[in-house]
Amino acid sequence: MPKPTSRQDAAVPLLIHGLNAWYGESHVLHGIDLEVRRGELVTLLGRNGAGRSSTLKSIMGMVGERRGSIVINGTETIAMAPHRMAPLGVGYCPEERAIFASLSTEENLLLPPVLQDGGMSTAEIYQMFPNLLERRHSPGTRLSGGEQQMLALARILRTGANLLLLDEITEGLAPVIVQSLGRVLRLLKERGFTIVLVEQNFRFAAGLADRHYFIEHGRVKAVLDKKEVAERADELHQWLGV
Amino acid sequence: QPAPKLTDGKVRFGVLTDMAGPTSDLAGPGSVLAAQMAIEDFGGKVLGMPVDMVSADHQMKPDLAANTARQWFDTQQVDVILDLASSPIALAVMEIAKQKNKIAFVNGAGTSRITNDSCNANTVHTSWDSYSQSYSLINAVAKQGGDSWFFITLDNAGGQGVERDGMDAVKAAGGKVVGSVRFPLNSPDFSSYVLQAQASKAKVVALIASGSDSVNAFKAIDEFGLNKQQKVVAMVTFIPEIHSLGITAAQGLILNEAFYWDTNAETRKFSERFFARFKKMPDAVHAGVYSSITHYLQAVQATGTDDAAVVMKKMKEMPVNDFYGHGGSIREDGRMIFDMHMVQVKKPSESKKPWDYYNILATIPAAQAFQPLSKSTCSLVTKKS
Amino acid sequence: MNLPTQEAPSTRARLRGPAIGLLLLLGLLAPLVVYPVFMMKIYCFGLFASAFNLLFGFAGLMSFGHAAFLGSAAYVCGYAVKSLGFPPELGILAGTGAAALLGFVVGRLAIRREGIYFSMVTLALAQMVYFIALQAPFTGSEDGIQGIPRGRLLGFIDLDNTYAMYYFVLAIFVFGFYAVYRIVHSPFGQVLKAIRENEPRAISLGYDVQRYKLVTFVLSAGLAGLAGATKTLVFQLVTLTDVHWSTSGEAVLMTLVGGLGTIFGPFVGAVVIVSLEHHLAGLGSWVTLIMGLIFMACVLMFREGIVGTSKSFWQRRKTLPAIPPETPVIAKA
Amino acid sequence: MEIFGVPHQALLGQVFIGLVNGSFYAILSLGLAIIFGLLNVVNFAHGALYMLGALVTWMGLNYLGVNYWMSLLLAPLLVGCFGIFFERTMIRHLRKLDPIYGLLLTFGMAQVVQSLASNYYGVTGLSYSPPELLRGATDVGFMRLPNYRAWVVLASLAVCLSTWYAIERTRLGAYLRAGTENPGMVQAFGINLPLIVTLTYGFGAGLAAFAGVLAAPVMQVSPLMGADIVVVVFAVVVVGGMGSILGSIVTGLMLGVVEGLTRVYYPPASNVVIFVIMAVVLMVRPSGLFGQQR
Amino acid sequence: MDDLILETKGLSKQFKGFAAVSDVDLRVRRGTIHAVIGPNGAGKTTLFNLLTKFLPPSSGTIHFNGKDITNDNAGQIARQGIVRSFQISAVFPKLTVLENVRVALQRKAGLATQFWRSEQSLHKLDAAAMQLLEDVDLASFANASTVNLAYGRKRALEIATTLAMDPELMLLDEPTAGMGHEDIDTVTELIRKVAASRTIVMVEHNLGVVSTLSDTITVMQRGSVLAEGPYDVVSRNPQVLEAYVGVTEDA
Ligand SMILES: Nc1ncnc2c1ncn2[C@@H]1O[C@H](COP(=O)(O)OP(=O)(O)OP(=O)(O)O)[C@@H](O)[C@H]1O
Ligand SMILES: Nc1ncnc2c1ncn2[C@@H]1O[C@H](COP(=O)(O)OP(=O)(O)OP(=O)(O)O)[C@@H](O)[C@H]1O
Ligand SMILES: [Mg+2]
Ligand SMILES: [Mg+2]
Repeated sequence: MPKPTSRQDAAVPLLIHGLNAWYGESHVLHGIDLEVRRGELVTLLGRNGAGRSSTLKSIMGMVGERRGSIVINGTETIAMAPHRMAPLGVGYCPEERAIFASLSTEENLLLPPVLQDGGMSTAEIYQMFPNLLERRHSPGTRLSGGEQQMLALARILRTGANLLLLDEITEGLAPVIVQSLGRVLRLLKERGFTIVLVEQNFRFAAGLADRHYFIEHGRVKAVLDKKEVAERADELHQWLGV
Repeated sequence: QPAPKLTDGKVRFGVLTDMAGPTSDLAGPGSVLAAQMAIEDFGGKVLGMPVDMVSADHQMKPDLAANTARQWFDTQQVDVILDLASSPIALAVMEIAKQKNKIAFVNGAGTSRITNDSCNANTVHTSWDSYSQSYSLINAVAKQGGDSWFFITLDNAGGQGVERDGMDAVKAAGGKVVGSVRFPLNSPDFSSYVLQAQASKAKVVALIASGSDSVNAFKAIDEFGLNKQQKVVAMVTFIPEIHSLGITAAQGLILNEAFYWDTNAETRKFSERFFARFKKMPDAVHAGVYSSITHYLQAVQATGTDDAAVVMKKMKEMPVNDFYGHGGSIREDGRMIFDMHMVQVKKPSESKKPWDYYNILATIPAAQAFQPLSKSTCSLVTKKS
Repeated sequence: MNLPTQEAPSTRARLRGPAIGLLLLLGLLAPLVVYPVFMMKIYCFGLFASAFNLLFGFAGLMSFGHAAFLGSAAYVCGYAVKSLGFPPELGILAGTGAAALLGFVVGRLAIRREGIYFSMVTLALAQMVYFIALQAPFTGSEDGIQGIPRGRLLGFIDLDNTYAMYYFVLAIFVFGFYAVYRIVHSPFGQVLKAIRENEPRAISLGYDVQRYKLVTFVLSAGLAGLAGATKTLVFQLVTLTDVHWSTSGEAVLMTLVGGLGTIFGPFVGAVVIVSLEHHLAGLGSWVTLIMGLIFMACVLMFREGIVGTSKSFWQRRKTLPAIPPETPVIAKA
Repeated sequence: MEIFGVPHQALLGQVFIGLVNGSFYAILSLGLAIIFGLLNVVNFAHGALYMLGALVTWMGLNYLGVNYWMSLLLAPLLVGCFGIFFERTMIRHLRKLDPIYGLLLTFGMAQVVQSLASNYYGVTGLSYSPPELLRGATDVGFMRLPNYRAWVVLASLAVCLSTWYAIERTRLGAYLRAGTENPGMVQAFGINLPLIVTLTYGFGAGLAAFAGVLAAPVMQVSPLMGADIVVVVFAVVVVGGMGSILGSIVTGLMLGVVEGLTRVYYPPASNVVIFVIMAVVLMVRPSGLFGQQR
Repeated sequence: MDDLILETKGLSKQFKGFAAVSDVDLRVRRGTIHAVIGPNGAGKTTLFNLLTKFLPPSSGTIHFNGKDITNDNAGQIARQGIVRSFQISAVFPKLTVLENVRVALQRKAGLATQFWRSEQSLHKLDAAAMQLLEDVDLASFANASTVNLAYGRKRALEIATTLAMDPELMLLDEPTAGMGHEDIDTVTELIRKVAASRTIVMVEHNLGVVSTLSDTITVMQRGSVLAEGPYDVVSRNPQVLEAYVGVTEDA
C-alpha cells in the first residue's frame, strides 16, 4: 500500500489511511480510509453512532487519541497539535454548533482568524444569511437553533479555508434555508472548495455529492460513486433505513 | 528528705505554641529552644529522674490545643504545659490543666482574665497582661506631660481590655481621651486611622496592636509623619515587631517590655547563648518559658514531689529572682509579678549593632506594674476575703 | 412483563449489613485503643464534612460558608449550656435548631444563584456571621466561650466521664450519618439527583427546584449544626475558629480527600485530616506545608478521594475491560 | 463643613487613601478576572503570588542590591515565569474539570508557598523602604500626601488601563472568552490556545507580583500578606462581574474607597463591608455590576 | 369552539427591543395535533418558552382549559398538565433509563419530598415505569445508564418521561431533529399513538412528519402568525411557500 508522503500532490487535500480513534478507553474508529480530491464533495453516511462525526473530529485532532495517517493539503498531521490543522486550510463546522455564549453574533463570526485569501467577505455572508445581520449584536447562544447553525457554517467561510468539514449542517433548518444551503455548497464547489459532508438528510446529500462513504461501526463499509447510487438504491435504503 | 515521688518517674514539659501563625515570631520555635536550654541548664535531671519535653503546634486552633493538652496529660505523661501564645488557647488549656490537676504556665498570652474571672489554682501567668501594658505605661507617659490621648485599638476582647484599662489610667492621671478608633484584626492598611489620629490633635497616640498589625501601623505612622508631631506609645508591641519593622521607621516609639536582652549582665549572658543557637535575640515569651521551667524544677527539687498542688504552693512561696522575673514572685491569683521596663526605640544613630534597639526610660517596680490584688475578681482571692 | 433485576447492587447489599455491623463494632471498641477525645473530634468533623457533602456532593451546591452553621450552633449550644443552664441534650437541640434556622435564611438568599456565585454568596454571608460572632456580646470575642460544662445527659448520665461522653458522641454521629444516607437514598434524594443532572428538565416535570434546594440546604446546615453543638460539649469551648472561613475550607478538604459524593468519603477524610493535624503537630511550621502538598496531590492525582479511588479500583478489578474513571463533574459553572 | 460629623477636608483625605487601597484591589482583581476569564480557574494562589512579588523585591534589594525600579520590572517577570511553570505542570491537567478543582489546587499551592516563606522569613515580616525619589510627602491642602502613595495610584491605573485596552480592544479578548467556553473549537480555528492560556496565567501572576512590588514599601513584606487579601479581592471580582475586565478595575477602586469610608464611620466593619456589598449586589444583579447577564 | 384547550391572546415577547414573538393568537383544539412551523428564528421555541413560563411574556394572556395561567410559574404550569420536551434532548444522563421515567412518576405518586423514606419505596413505581418504557421500545435498556444511549433513544426516553407526567397537553420541540430515518418513523408512530388521548403542539422542520401527523398547522414568521390551517391549505399558501417551504423542485 503506498504510504502517503508529505510530497503528495496538492490535488488531494485530504487523504486518510488506517485511521483509528479513541475517546478515553472506547475505541470508536477502526481503520478509516478516505480520499478527497480538490473540488470534490463527498459525504459520510451512516446510522446514528456509526462514527461519522468522530471521523471529522479525528481530522481536527479533537478526539482522545488517534492513530493512522491523515494528510491535509500535503502535510502529515497525525502527530500535530490541534491548533495546527486550521492553518493548513481546514474549516470545521461541528455537529453541536459550538456557538460561544460570551460573544455576540458578530464576534462569533469574526472569531476564526483569516488563514488565507479566498474566503468570503462579511458582506457576502450577511447577504447569504440575512438573519445573522439582523441579530448581529445579540449574544451568540441567544440565536434560535437554526440561526446558530447558520452562524456555525458562516464563520468558517470567512477564513479562506479550502477544505470544509461540515457536520449535519441542515439539522433544524427550515426547508427554504436548506435549499439555499444547497446552492451555497454548489457555489463553493465551483469555486474549488473541497467538502466533506456528514448528513442525515440523504436527499440533500445525494444531489450534491460526488461520492458517498458509507460508515458503519467505525469502518468504511462501502464507497459509492454518485453514478452508482441509482443502481444500488436498494442496498443503500437497507443500510440507511430510508 | 522524703523519698522523691515523681509520678511515672519523670518530669515532662509540653511546649504548646504557634509554630507558623501570627504569633510564631513572638513565641514559636524560640520557645521550644528556650525550654530545651532551661532543661539542659538544670542538668536534665531532677531528684535523679529524667526531665524532658515535647512540643506541638496549636495552629491557633483552640480545639486542637485543647485536644493536644488533654492527650499530653492523659497519655504522654506531661506534667506542665508552657507558652500558650494566644488568649483563647491559654484559656482553653488552663481549664484542662485544672481538670487534670496539672500545671499550665501562660507565657505568651495577654488577657487579664487568666488571673481574674477565669483564674485557677493550676495556672501561672508570667507574661504581660492588659493591665500591665496600659496602666503603668500610661501613668508614666502622662507624668511626662502627655495629657490628651487618642487610641487606635484592635477590635477584639484583648484590645478592648487594654483600651479600657488605658482610658482609666489616662483619667486617673488627669489627662483626657480625645478620641479613639477600633480596627479589625489583620488590617493591611492603617493610613486611614493614622489620619484620624492626626486630625484629633492629641498629644499622645496609643496604639494597641500586635504582630503584623502593629508593624503595618508603624509604617503608616512613619509615612504620614505622625511620630514627628505626636508621641506614639505602643501598648502591646514587642521586640520582634521592632526588629521586623527596622529601627528607622520605629524610632521614638515608647513601649513596655517585660524583658529586654540588653538590660544587665545576666540578661546578656542568657541572650547571647540563645542568640548563638537561634540567630535572634530572645523576647519576653522566650525568657518567660525559660524562667518558668527553672522555677518549677526548683520547686520540685525543694518539695521532692511533682504533685501539682504541692509544687504550686512551693512556687508561690519561693521568690522568682532570675534574669527574667527580676524582683518577682507569684501571687495567689497565679499572677507572676516582676519589674517591667518602659523603653523607647533608639534613633538609628544611637544603635550600635543589630538588636540594639532600646533606651530604658524607666523601670516600673513589680508592685506597680500589675493590677493590685485588691482589684482582682479571681475566685481564689475573693473567696478568702 | 419482566421487571429489571438489580444484579450488581444485590451483592453489595448483601455485604453492606455485615460491613456496617463491623464498623459499628469498631466504633464501640475504639476508645480502648484510640484516645477517646481524639475519636470524638473525628466524629464531629466527620459529621460536619458529611453535611457539607450532602449539599455539594449530592445536590451540586458548593457552599463556602459551612463554618457559619457549625459555629453558630456551637455558640448557641455553648451559651445555652453555660449561661442558661440548659442540659446537654437541649443545648445540642438548640444549637442544631439555630443552625437550621440560619440555614433557612442563608439558603433562601443563596440558592437563587448558581455555581461559583452560589459559593461566593455563602462565603459572604458566612463572613457576616463571623463578624457577628466577633462583635456580639455573648460570644466572648476572640477568647470565645470557655469552660462549658458537659452536664448530665437526661439528668443522670454524667458526661464528664469520658466513656459516657464517647458513646453519646458516637450515637449522635451514627444518627447524623444515617440521616445523610437516608436523605441521599430516598425519594427526595432521587429527585435531587435529577435536579442536579438537568435542572430545566426537572422543572418541566413539575418540580419546584428551589424548594428542593432549600430543603437540602436546611438539612445540611442542621447537620453541620449538630456537629458543631456536639463539638462544643466535647471540647467545652467555642471560639472564632469555628466560624472562620478556614474551617469551611477544612470541610471541603476532608470531603475531597475522602471522596466527594460518596457516603463514607467525608468520614474517611476527617480521619485522615484530623490525624494528620495531630501527628504533624510536632513538626511545627512544616504542617501547613505538608497539608498544602497533600491538598495539591489530592486535586492532581486522587480527585475521587480515597473512597472513590478504591471503589473504582475495586470495580475495575471486577469488571474487565476497565471502565474509564469518571471524574465527578459538580456544579454548573 | 462636616459630613456626618467628619470634616470634609479629612474626608477627602480618606477618599484618597481609599483610592490607594483600591489600586491594589484593582490590579489584583484584574489579574484574577483575567485568569478566571480564560482558564476558568479561581486563582486562590493570587495572594501568594502577590506576596512573592513583594518578597522577591525585598530579596533583590537585600541579597543582590537590585533597586526598586529594577524590581518593578524583574519581580513580575520572575513571578510570571513561576506562574507559567505552575500552569504548565499542574493547572493544565485540570482543564476539563469543574472550576472548583482549580480553586482547590491553587489553594493548596498558596499554602505551600506561604508556609515556605514563613519558615524562612518568619511571620512578622520584613521592611522595605520607598525609593529615594518617592520619599517624603507633599502638602495638597486637604492632607499631607505621601508621594509614594500617589505613585501607587498612578502606576496601577496605567497598568490596569493598558491591560484593559490590550484585552478588550484586540482580538485577544475574544479568544480568551471563547477559549473558556469551548477550548477544542477555538483550537480548531487554528489558535494556539494552550500557549495563550499559559501566557495568560503568567501574565496574571505577573500582575499580582506587580501589585506586590508596589505594596512592599507601604505594607510590611510578610509571608501572610496575601492570605487575607485574596478572599477580599475575590469578592471584588464577583461584585464587578466574574471575568469582566473593566468591571474588576472600576469595582476595585470603588470598593477601596467604600472600605476607606467605612474605616471612618464604622471601622470594625471595614473587613466585612465588601462582603456585605457583594451579597447585596449578587441578590440584585446576579452577574455583577459589569457582568453580562447570561 | 368551547373545546379549546389552549388559547393565547396577543402574546408577545421582546428581547431588548427585538420582537421575537409578537401578538400571537394561538388556538389549540382539544385532542388534536397542532404543528407550529416557520423559518428559523421565527419565534417558535420562544413561543414554547412563553407557554411553559421558561420566559415571562412581555404582554398578552395565556388560557389553559379556560383558566388564565399567564401568571403561574414554570412548576405550576407543569403540574397543571402542560409538559414540554426540549429542542436539545433533555434527559438525566447519570440516572438509569428506568429512573429517568420514575422521577417523572414520583411527584404524582407523592414520593418526592420524603427525605426520611427509603429508596425501596420507589420500587412500587417500577411497573408503571416499565410500561412506559415498553411503549417506546426501551424496556430492554431499563437498567442502562442514560449517557450511553444513542441520540434517537434519548429522544424516545424523553417522550416516555413526558408521558409519565400524563400531560393533557404536550409541547414537543423538534422531536425528530438529528434522527436517522428509521428513528424518525418510530417517533412519528409514537407521537401518533400518544396523541390518541391528549393534545399535542409541536415544532418541527421535517415536513414529512408534519404532513403525516398534524391536524392544524400554524406558520410563524418573524414572530407573527403568517398562516393557519390544515396541511393541504397551508402548504399551498404562496406566502408560506416563499417564506418557509421554498421551491418544491428540491435540489
Ligand atoms: N466524547 C465522546 N466520548 C465517548 N464516546 C463518544 C464521544 N463522542 C462520540 N462517542 C461515541 O462514538 C461513537 C461514534 O459517534 P459519532 O458521534 O461519531 O457518531 P455519528 O455517526 O456522528 O452519529 P450521530 O448521528 O449520532 O451524530 C458513538 O458510539 C458515540 O457514543
Ligand atoms: N433570550 C433571548 N435573547 C435575545 N434574543 C433571543 C432570545 N431568545 C430568542 N431570541 C431571538 O428570538 C428569535 C426567535 O427565536 P426562537 O428560538 O424562538 O426561534 P425558532 O422559531 O425556534 O427557530 P428555530 O427553528 O431556528 O429553532 C430569534 O431571532 C432569536 O435570535
Ligand atoms: Mg454525528
Ligand atoms: Mg427553535
